Amino acid sequence: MADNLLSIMTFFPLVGMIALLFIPRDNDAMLKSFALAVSLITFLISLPLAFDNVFKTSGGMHYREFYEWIHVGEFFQMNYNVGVDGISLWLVMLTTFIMPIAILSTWNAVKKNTKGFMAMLLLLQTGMLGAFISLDLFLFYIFWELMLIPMYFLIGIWGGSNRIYAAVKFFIYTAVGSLLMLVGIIFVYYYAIQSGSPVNGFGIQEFYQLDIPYGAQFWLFLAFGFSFAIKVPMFPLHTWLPDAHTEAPTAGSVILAAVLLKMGTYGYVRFAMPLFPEALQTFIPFLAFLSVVGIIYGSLVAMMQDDVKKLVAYSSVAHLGFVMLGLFALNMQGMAGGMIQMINHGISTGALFLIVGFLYERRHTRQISEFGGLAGKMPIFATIFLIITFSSIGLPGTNGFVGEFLALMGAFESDLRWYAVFATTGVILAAVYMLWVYQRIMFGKVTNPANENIKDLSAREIVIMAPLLLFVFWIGIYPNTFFDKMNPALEQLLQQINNQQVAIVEVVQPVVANVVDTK
Amino acid sequence: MITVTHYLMLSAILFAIGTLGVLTRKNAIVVFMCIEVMLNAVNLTFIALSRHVGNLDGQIFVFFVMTVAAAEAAVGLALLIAFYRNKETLDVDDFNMLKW
Amino acid sequence: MTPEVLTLSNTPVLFTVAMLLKIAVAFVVMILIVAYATYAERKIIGRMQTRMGPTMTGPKGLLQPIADGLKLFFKEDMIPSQAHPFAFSLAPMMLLAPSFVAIAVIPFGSDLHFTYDGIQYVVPMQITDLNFGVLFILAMAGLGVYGIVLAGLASNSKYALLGGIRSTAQMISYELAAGLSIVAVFMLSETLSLRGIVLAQQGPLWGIEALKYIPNWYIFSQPLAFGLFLVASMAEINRTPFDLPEAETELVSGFCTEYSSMKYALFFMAEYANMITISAITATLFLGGWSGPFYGWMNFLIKVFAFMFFFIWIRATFPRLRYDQLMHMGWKVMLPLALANIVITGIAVLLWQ
Amino acid sequence: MENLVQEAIQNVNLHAVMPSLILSVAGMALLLVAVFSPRGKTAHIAWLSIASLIVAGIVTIMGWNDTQYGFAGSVQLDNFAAFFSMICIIAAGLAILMSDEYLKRENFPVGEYYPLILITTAGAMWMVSGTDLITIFLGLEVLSVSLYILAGFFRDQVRCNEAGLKYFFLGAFSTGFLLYGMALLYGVSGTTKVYDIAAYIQANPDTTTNVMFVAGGLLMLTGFFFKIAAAPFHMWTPDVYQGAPTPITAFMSAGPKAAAFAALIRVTFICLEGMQDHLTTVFWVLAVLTMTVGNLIALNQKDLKRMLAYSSIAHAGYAMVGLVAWNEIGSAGILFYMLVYTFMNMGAFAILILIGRSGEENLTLDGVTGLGYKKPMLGIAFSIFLFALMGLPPTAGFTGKFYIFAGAINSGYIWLAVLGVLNSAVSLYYYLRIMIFMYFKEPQEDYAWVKIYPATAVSIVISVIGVLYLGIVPGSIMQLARMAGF
Amino acid sequence: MLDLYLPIIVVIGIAFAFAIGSVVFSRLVGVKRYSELKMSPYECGVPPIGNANERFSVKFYLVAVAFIVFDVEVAFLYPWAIMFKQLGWYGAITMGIFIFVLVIGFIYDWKKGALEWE
Repeated sequence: MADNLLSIMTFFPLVGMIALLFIPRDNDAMLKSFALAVSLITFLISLPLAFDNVFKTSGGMHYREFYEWIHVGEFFQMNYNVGVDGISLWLVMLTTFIMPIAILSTWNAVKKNTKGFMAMLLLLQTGMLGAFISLDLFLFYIFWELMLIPMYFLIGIWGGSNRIYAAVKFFIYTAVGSLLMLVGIIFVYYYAIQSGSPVNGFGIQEFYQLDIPYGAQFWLFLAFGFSFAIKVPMFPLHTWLPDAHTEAPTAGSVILAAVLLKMGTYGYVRFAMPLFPEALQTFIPFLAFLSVVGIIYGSLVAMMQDDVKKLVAYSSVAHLGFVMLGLFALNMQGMAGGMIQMINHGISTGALFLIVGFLYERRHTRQISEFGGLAGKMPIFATIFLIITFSSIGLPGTNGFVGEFLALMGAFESDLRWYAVFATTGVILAAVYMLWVYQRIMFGKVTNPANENIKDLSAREIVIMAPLLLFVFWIGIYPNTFFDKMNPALEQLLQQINNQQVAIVEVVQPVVANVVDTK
Repeated sequence: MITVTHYLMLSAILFAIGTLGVLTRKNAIVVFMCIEVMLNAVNLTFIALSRHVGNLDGQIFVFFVMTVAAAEAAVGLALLIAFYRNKETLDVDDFNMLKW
Repeated sequence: MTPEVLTLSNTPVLFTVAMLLKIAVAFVVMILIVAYATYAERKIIGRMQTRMGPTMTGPKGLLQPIADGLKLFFKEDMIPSQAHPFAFSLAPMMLLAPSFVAIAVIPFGSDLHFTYDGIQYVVPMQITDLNFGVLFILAMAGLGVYGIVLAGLASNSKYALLGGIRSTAQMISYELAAGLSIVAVFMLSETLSLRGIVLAQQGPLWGIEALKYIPNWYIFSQPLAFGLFLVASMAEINRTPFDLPEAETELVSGFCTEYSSMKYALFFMAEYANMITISAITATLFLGGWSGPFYGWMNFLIKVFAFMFFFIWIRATFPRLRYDQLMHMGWKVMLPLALANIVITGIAVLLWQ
Repeated sequence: MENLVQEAIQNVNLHAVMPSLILSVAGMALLLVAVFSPRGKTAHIAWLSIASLIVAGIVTIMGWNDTQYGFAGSVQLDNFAAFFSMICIIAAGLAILMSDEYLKRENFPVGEYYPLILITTAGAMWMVSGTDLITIFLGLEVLSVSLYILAGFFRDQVRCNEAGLKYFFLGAFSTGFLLYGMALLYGVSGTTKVYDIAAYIQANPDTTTNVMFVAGGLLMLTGFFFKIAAAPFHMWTPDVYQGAPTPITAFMSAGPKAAAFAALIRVTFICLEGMQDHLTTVFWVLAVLTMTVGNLIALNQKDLKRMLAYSSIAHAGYAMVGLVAWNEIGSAGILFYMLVYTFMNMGAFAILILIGRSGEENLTLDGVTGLGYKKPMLGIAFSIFLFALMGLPPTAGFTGKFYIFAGAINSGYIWLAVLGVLNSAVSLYYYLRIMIFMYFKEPQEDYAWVKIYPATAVSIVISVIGVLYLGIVPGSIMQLARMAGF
Repeated sequence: MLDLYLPIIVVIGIAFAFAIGSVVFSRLVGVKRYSELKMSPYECGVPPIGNANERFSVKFYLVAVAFIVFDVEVAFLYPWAIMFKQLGWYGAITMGIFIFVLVIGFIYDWKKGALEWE
């Protein structure tokens, strides 16, 4: 069991999806329960990972599985090469954790073609888990693209009025980036082969050892970084996100915010940064600048929104700016802050989307002006919303504080000091727009008669929110549970980045430069 | 004295005439005949070159080209007839059911 | 001393003179035969139908062809208003000229030997001996089709068009049968030169000494091919009973409906010229050409006249075929027979070896 | 003479042409069966055709790794030829599977259709195994002439007539160029055998600067470019693909195109090896042009068949990237890609057959509105093919493109690969559009006329299996392609 | 070379000269009396109806197409025939296959009714 834990966890949703296809299409209850059961079982399967203390002591890859997959002589080799370390561990957990919640959240929202919806969700889960555990670039790419298809349908079929535009935009943005990354992946592989380095298929651990010349690193980082930046999304490439978020159904938004966006940041951490550390140095100021712009721009635009969901979407842009800034600090605080902030964002923004979903289910509108004075009508909801709002702002005691604080501190201690100064304004702006929206929705008098008979949260909805709240406080109060297992891996990562830097600065390889000087 | 170059020039000119005809003429039959001119220019080239290089491969090739040209002619004419019977025209500009 | 063959390079003057002489003789004889073939036909058919034929012009009507010719010369040469003038005029020439040209490769006598300036020369009695003479003849026969098609199309008249199309279909159908039937001959002769074919027919039948009184003519080895070729040739030149294109009673003369004067005469002449050509070829391919008991050219002329008589005889005897019968016969009887003949000949020859 | 005959007899090696021989004989036999069968009864001919294809396929597979030379080096049945032969056989088999019910629906059940496909396949197989310009030409023509007929098969439909005529005219026109080029190559080297030409160039290196040789090579390639529909020689493709009977369009875009690629690879990689530097530039430009033109024009097509036609132009462009690479990975990549393309494209066309209405074949985007809901299985299958055509994992389209682009990158043509993937990105848009209409819009009709014909469904299932198999576990087939490549 | 072809050229020249000469001569000496009616195409003595370029039966095309194919067969048979004895059984079998293929086409044509008239 333990030997194949990751595979079982990854492919269980896929098997579940195939089984789901045999359930009659009009049996909605059965379909939903089945999907929920599948996602819960997946979560249970993944639980041993979270309780495994091996991550505390060693930063390497665990739960390794390695099978030969495609071997074409000297042409290329792809392996089924998976494993988790402290970095991917929590993202995997987040995925398995969020999925049952997402499914529960759609219990009443999805009316048409439930079967397709559930199948897509389960397929999406396989894609996400696979991407997090892949240690082979080719395998990673497969899972990475696999996520696209279900998300495209989730937005396109079950989305809002402008769903087609949003779906196509989402799809094309992401695919363009990933296709460029594909070129980069192939190039790295052949570079490794031609430079005579030991190669194990497209395994990244072997690629880490490569001495790629700066010229090539530059372009490769651009290719990888572009792809991940779209997914994050970083400032000028973020335009697909508000559309996709707004149009997607609640479950889609939740997963998109909680997990899919992490793909981008995870990609930086796992691939772009350690593979091309020298080029990273060149790009850090630029990327950090974009992150700060993203933070401030996202916050400002969020402030202007009339649509709650759009507001949350833009807040994501801002939050992920913090993540990126923390990561680019290239020190333990920053890295850890960025990583924990990824989880936090998954929890709090996911929760926010759920909250928007609750509102939308009740009123079928997301305009802020339609609401007002709900606090009196739905007290439980008001409480939960408030907690999540605090979490999103980053109030001490909630998870957001830990992440943002560490990320900013890391940045402050590194070369990115001035960026950090500007980024700090983002925290204030976040408080402004989040509290303001909370105030406009919850406080004051009930002006809109439609809100008179609005119902408070049902038991199901409370069940959905409860685990999220739990984690809001857990991370906020005792984040060491998470850091303990993350730190060894982060240390190793930092070492990798810095070692390589030194190595490359010292070794000048004119011969290699010729190889890279492309035709 | 007439050398292989002259034959090649002649066939090149014929080939060019055929090509131009295909590109400029409007009547499908004429276009078709221009294609035949092209093929025959090729045949001439082959025969001249066959004599020039001193083996028979080129002439064998011509045999096949002739056969193929005959087969093509048969099929092409059949297609033309079918088209003419439906559309009552053989003007290339009238091949416009599908965007050209 | 072996006689030297006259060529342009060794004796240009003699060669040219001989060539021109041969051409002149061949042409004059050809035109004469054409002229008098019309007379002969009328006479012979007349006799067969217990009539007299032409009697008035000259003694026994012998000047009749000349009178006919003169009459046609002075007739009005009309080009119908709807016709395409150039093609309309070209058509009869396209029909006549190839049949004249075809005789260029037919050997009409045994070689002539003479001595000049102490050198012995040999002159083949043949205008030119192409080593692919048969192909040349077939090509010329094929060209005739163009004449008829052009006539039909250029006249721009329904009868002419129908006649032309019908005639084309008929000619090409029978050209196939004719072409296929003589393949068996070449399998035996191993040459396409008509002179070579004649030479291959020398000696006793099948090379067996006991049969030396029978010549090795291909009519004996290839009777089926002979029959097929004769019939197919007749059809190819639109002779009765295969004269559907001109079918006076159905198509008002077919492709030559609109023609008059000398152009019409050219069509007329072409038919007889073709008849002569066909007779000559048949004689060459199947009856040993100039070989025989008399002088070479006499043997040859006798054979040709025999065939001409045969053609006229057929005309007097058989009714015209229906068009479907005609095509049926060409495609479904003669073509398979010719193919079968090739296969049988092939097997027989290989077994014989 | 005796010696020559003896030599000729020894050189005959029927093993080298066995697969195509089987198909030719079967084609002729079935032609007679067809003409002796009552009109409208064609099913048995279809099944017999498939049986003969299977036999030919088995013979081809048994000849794997056992190179046969025949007819004095005119024919060479090596792994390369065998692989492409299999592609053609698969394409033909799928085309036949999707044809019978289609012909009945179009009210033109004529038995000659199947023998013609067999003969086309036989021609394609000669072409791929030909190592003599004559053989290649002959195969090409046997293939083309049969396809002219098939493209204009519905003789009472003007659209079909027109497709046949256009294909015929441009095909014959390109044949002229091809032949002229071959003639010049022959003139320079004095031989028509591909390997002998290569040897001649090896012995006389200055040949590659000989104007006649270069002109000959380029003219010949032009002829091939017409056949593979590389821009700017692609003008015929959309019209012909749109007008021809759908199974034939499917077949045309897979089998014959693969065969043309095979001949092109053989000729360029062996014969014109000396011109590599110049030719890669030509291929580079043409590859980029082809995929760009194909993708850009496909963007605003409403007619699905026409859209797929332009998409097939674009795919030819991707495959040409393998030519540019001019290495083992590239040529093996083309092999693999053509196989992949056969499955995905033929599958897509098979779906068009099912959702088309009799007579009115012009399937537009609007015609598939909401299809995914009314006919879910068709919708899923179509989506799989579309994703494959886009080149998304885990479908075969991705692995195919990966193979091709890997070749280019391995040779250092990184910018070409970048342009290639950017083109794929453009192509996403129009493929996605089909899916938008299929899934994101409410169905306007009930699609009652869509009947799932069993045989066509079988071809779709085979294609789906092929696409997924080659997408998820392509290792063994990729390995075969590698063994077959140059 | 010229030995063989010069006579042919001369013969062709003479043949055409004869044909053209007689036509031209008759045109010169013949009477010329034009009239509208005389110049109209013949149609059994009634005024001509419609255009002459009508469609005719597709059978004619079929014959033409069949002819093209078989004519090429003949073209292949001739060279083979003169080499027949030297090629022996090898050549015979090869050509037998060739003829066999054509016979199949022929049977097809036949059964398809391309050779039927009415």
